[in-house]
Amino acid sequence: MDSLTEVDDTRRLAAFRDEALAWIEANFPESLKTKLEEYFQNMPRYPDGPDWALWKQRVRDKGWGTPGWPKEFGGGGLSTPEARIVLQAFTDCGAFNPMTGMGTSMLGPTLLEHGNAEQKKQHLTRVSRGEVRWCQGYSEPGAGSDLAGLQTKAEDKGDHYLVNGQKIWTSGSRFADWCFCLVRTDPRSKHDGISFLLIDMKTPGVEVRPIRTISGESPFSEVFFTDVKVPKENLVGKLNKGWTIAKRLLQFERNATNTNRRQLAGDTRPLNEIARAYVGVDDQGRIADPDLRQRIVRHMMEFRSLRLMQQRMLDETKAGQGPSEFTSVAKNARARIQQEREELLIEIFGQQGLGWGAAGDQFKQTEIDTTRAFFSNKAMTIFSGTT
Amino acid sequence: MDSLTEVDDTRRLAAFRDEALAWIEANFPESLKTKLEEYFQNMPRYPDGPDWALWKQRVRDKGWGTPGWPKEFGGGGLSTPEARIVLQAFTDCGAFNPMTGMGTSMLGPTLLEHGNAEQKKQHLTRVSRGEVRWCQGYSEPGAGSDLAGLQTKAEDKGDHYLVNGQKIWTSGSRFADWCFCLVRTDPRSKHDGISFLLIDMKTPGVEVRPIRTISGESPFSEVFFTDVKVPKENLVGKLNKGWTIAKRLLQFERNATNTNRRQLAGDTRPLNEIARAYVGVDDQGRIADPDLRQRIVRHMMEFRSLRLMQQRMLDETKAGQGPSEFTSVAKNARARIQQEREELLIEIFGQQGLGWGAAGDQFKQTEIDTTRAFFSNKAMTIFSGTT
Amino acid sequence: MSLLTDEQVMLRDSARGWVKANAPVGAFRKMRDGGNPKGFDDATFKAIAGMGWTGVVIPEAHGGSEFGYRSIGVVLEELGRNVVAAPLIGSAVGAASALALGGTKAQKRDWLPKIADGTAIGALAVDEGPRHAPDRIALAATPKGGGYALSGGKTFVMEGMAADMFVVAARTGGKAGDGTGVTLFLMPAGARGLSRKRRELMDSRGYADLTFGDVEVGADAVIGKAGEGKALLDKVLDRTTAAVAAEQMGLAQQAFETTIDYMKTRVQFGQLIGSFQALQHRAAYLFTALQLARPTIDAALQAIDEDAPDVSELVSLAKATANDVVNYATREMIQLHGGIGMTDAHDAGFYIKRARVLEAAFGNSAYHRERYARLIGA
Amino acid sequence: MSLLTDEQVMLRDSARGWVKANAPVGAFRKMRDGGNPKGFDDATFKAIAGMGWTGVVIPEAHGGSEFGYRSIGVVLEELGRNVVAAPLIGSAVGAASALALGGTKAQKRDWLPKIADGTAIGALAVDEGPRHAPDRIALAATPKGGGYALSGGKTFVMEGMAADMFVVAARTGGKAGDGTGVTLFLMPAGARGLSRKRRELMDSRGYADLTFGDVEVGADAVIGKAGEGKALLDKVLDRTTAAVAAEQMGLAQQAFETTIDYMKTRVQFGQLIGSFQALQHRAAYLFTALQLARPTIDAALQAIDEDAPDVSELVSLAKATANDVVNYATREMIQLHGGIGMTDAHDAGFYIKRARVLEAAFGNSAYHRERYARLIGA
Repeated sequence: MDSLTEVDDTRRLAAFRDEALAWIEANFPESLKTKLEEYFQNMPRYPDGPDWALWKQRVRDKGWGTPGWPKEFGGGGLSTPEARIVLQAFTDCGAFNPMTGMGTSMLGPTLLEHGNAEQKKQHLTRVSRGEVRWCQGYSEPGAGSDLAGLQTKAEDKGDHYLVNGQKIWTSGSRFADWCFCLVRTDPRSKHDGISFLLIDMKTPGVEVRPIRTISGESPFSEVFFTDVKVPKENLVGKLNKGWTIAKRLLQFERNATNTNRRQLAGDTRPLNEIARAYVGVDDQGRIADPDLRQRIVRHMMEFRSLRLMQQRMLDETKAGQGPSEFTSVAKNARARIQQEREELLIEIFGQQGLGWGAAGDQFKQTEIDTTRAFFSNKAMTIFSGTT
Repeated sequence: MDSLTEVDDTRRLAAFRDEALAWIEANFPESLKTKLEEYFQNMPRYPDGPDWALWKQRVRDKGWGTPGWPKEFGGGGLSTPEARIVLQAFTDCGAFNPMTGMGTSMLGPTLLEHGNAEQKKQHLTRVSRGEVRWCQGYSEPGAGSDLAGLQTKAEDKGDHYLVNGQKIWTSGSRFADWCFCLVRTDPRSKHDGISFLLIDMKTPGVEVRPIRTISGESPFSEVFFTDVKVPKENLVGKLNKGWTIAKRLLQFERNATNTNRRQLAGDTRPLNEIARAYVGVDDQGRIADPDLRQRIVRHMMEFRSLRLMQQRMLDETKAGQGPSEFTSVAKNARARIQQEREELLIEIFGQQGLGWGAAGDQFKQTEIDTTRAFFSNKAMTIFSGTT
Repeated sequence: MSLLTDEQVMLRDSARGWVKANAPVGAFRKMRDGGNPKGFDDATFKAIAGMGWTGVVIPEAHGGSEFGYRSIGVVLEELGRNVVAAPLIGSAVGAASALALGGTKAQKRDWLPKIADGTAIGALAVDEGPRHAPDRIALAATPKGGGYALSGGKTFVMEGMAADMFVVAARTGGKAGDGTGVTLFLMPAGARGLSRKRRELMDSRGYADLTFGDVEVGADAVIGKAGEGKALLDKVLDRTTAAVAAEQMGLAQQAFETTIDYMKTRVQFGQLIGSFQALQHRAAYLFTALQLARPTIDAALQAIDEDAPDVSELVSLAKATANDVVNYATREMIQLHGGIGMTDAHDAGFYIKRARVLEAAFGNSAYHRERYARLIGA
Repeated sequence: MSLLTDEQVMLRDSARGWVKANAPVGAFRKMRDGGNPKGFDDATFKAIAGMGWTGVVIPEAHGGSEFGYRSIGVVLEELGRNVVAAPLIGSAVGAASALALGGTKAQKRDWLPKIADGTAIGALAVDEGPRHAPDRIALAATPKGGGYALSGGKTFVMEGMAADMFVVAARTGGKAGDGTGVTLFLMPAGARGLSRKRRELMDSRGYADLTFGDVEVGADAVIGKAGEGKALLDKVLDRTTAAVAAEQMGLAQQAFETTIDYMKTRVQFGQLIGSFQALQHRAAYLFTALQLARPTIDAALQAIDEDAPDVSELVSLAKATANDVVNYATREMIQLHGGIGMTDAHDAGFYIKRARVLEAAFGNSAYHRERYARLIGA
């Protein structure tokens, strides 16, 4: 690309960004601006109410829930840089994309690459319109992140596959309509005997049992398949070649985790501000607990480094430079720094950070939320495979 | 052992300890009490002067430089617990054992176990009397702590071995009279082809080249052997079975490093005291630099934990309990905590801790000593094999 | 001497045996699922009292065994290993120490034998906010009719829901922050004007906030001397804090051992996960931290028994170290167990939750590092 | 924008190429072994000046290229990678910034072109003790005959042995600790009554202690306004500190790369040591630290060029981060090289020694963390 074209492109994208921001500003209902918490807390369900529905419908009509998908499947038909601008613009405006979930972030991109015409037609539009919720059936008990040991089997019964087995850590499966699943179709080989199957959760023989975690919530479930009949047309890609699709999908997942996951829950103010409120200040105006203060400052400095690093990654992407060395470390660093924030927050709260049960006159909502987030985010480094 | 015998033993050892302390108090020259630094700085050489000589002679006559060795070889003929009491008593009285070095800590115990009568007679007494200095020829360039790759070879020439090769990291070899060496006597096998050989450093063909380290000092040398003729009677143990002896000797070395090595050099006062002097205090009497203060406190607390752990190990030994789980972690923990102390000390000194060259009106002796010790102790974790 | 006496070794072994047979972690789970607001099971506590563990620091003259603090530490560590819920720290150490160290003859006679045999439960009411701050006591005790009337509140009182009596730190003079003017009171839980409300914390034990609405007590309710209670309070807190550290050590040790056992049996990518070098290193770091922590806790308890001059330093060292190691060990327990450790069905959650509560109780690490710093002059 | 401009990329590539060809670490070793008290080699510096790197932050009107601070950072990082010794930080950044930001027309005219073409060397004389403490300036400048007379001392002045002129922070009013009363002076090294003595530091560069014995200067020696020099000084120090951070980043990056290269070729126990999982993890941690550090340094330099409101925060962030990462990287360099890294014959010693000196220069991490804390209100 010569430099003139580049300048042109940059100008065009900048103009598009202004356009996107303006559209969101104009269409995001005023009443939702203070209710983002409700949205993120409810995910993958969507809150009820006229303004909630209005926002979803406007985004649906614009195709901006899946801005990079072709228009024929309800997408926005935008280029990759444009689509990224739209998604970022939601955040920049203090709004959100109402069409999130594994359908848009993972299944969609996978079907666009590997699905046949019929599958695309059947599933993509419903996803882009936010009409169907998907979950992922990868992990199994005892296999952890090691997919080669996959045991859920799908036997060829002529017109259908007969699926038997168990999945675990499927998030959102309690509310999911469909599940994309890895199943073993050839027990003789390891990676080559795996296929990628779409399963309707309402099929007889599918049972979902929520897993309660140490945070007291149940974001995950176990899913049991007992003699579940799955039509053969629900196989995506070639038989026994599901591993390739799975690997590709894991890439989408990584991207999705980077952009969609909401990691700040509970008290989201800067730590120094919270500490000044909870711990008080000394006669020089410093956070009164000198030991805690030093650790807060260190954390805040590292957090700022992280933000600068993320800005760098964004600038590189905008400049059309491939993913740099930063990408490989960003995710782990972020998970660690985020966990440090939560540890500090709990410490700043003192015993107010140890409450259980419902908020009330003893514990504020932000305190209880922080404590729960503290425990549920302990899972972050586990499920992103950092052991 | 029944409990009465145990009580008896404990009483007897307590009495012996009093006796040892009394003897040292009575015999350690007054003038040396403030000169320990000189002794430790000069090691493996021994300082000159009448009181220095007197102390060495008294300990020699008592046999307490090697208190656990048989009297026939100039030792004290004491039991293992008694010998340990004597060595501890030197420290407790603010004195030192003038007969330190690899001869007493490593070669002696090895010869007592594996040497023949002639070798014991020839070498042990001279070591126990402090008349000869030994060095160790184990490491070779490129082999690191991996002895299987040993290349220095000793060829059987009938009445002697012909030694050719190179050793590295031999400490004290510049001043050593003799070297105990691992040499390859069978190139076909790895561990089985190694023998344990005693080499007179004055033999033609032995060349010592000091290695200058980043501290500016030369505590180690390279030793080159070029057609060095070593009498066959200098082989310790069986031919090609030197590996067994080497392993045993490494155990002695570990014990020796635990008890003999002097790790505090430079400013040895408690860190809080030094920091109050260098950094000043705030209006509440706290070390003025709050960030540094927190780290000093953390370090001092961990240092105290370490001391308590070491006390526990000692109590276990006294109680006749075998080496506990503590032993395995004590050495690494100590090396780490010691290095942290030095890091903090350098920081407390500020730019006064960065001086090079000789002490004078710009840099105090304790500052320069601290800086040098800082660099030379960086080697501790390396040479104790922690990578 | 840093080693256990024969008597203490026997005590440890019998505690270990009893817990294994009668109070494994499953017993705690059952109690929690039952939602008992007291936070412990009466039968379990009765059995514990029956073995005399409630009387370990109480003088023989008052029905205890007078074995001392190192000994109660041995018991608490074993209970901590299995997250056994019982009001030992608040009652058999906290309240018992206050009375044994500063109580009048009548106070001792009335309460110590009952605490020793478990028929009464005592609790310490010190803090008035979400952080341990014994220097900031404000609860007002004003003279009234030859005695005092107390007005104000106390928060997060450990075993506060089950307590039959409280040792209450109040202010008979001066203001929050002053060294003098603190007085300790012995107050029956049923005193008129005293109310309590449960504070539900993550460890499912029994904590209470107390409200004092002009609660009247006689002069004979004073423990020690009126207005000079700070030194006594410090001694009581040192003893209680060291006891907490002992339980923490048990939690940490078991968190480590459970994790190691798991690593030895769990297979991933065709290998035992314990065979991954990086995980071995993580285990080794934790092991080192545990080995460095244990002697600090033992030394603090031993120093209390020997009435050594550096008790306070050693207690702050022990608590800060125990806080950090149990925090570390329970986080590693969760992490190294992978997904299973995140489920409520696994025990790891009990360990990390109890660890977090004890970490804040009687001073977090920042508090004790600062206290240590001031004690040594840093 | 966090990325380099095309111009800066070219500057980086040319600096990298020149250093590789003309000033590898061996050149520094030779200079050190020669014992040059100035701490750099004249020919090397002449070549550097010839490439215009001495004029990067100096306005075009005064003989510089005015490329800015991000650009000088690019150069300093490349020089740092090979421990190239040249008086750029003290002269081409420190003194040059002071004059460019606050100098009179005459001061600029007299000195900036010479600093830009390397025919003169300037230095900042700020600290008076072993710690960076610009708030504690005490050196007295008392009015005398229409000008001032300076009496007192300055310590550890970077490039102080080679300097032809000093930018001296002195006190024309108030006392150490006061915000007002600080004045910056331009003082030729040959001024009567000014003497210097070498401070030999571990990095073998040229530092000096200065003694002012009633040194007289005219009113025209004042840089900026008399008594109001603190704000100017802070700006000058921010710029100089950010430049130090850039050199530190180069040291750290090269320490890492050299170590990785070594691990890839070194065999122990029959395996490449780089294949040990635990060592891979150590390398990965260091890599992460480097990736987190780099953007802070770039952001600080960029903020200076853009005159952003948060320059001081970003500079303190950058320096604290650079201090920590270069400390970490050079310690790992020594450790992971095993014995060879401990020898003077290996380059690792040069990296750790330069790192330690720069760590203390213009504020160690404790200083900058405290400064950051106060700036954000913590």
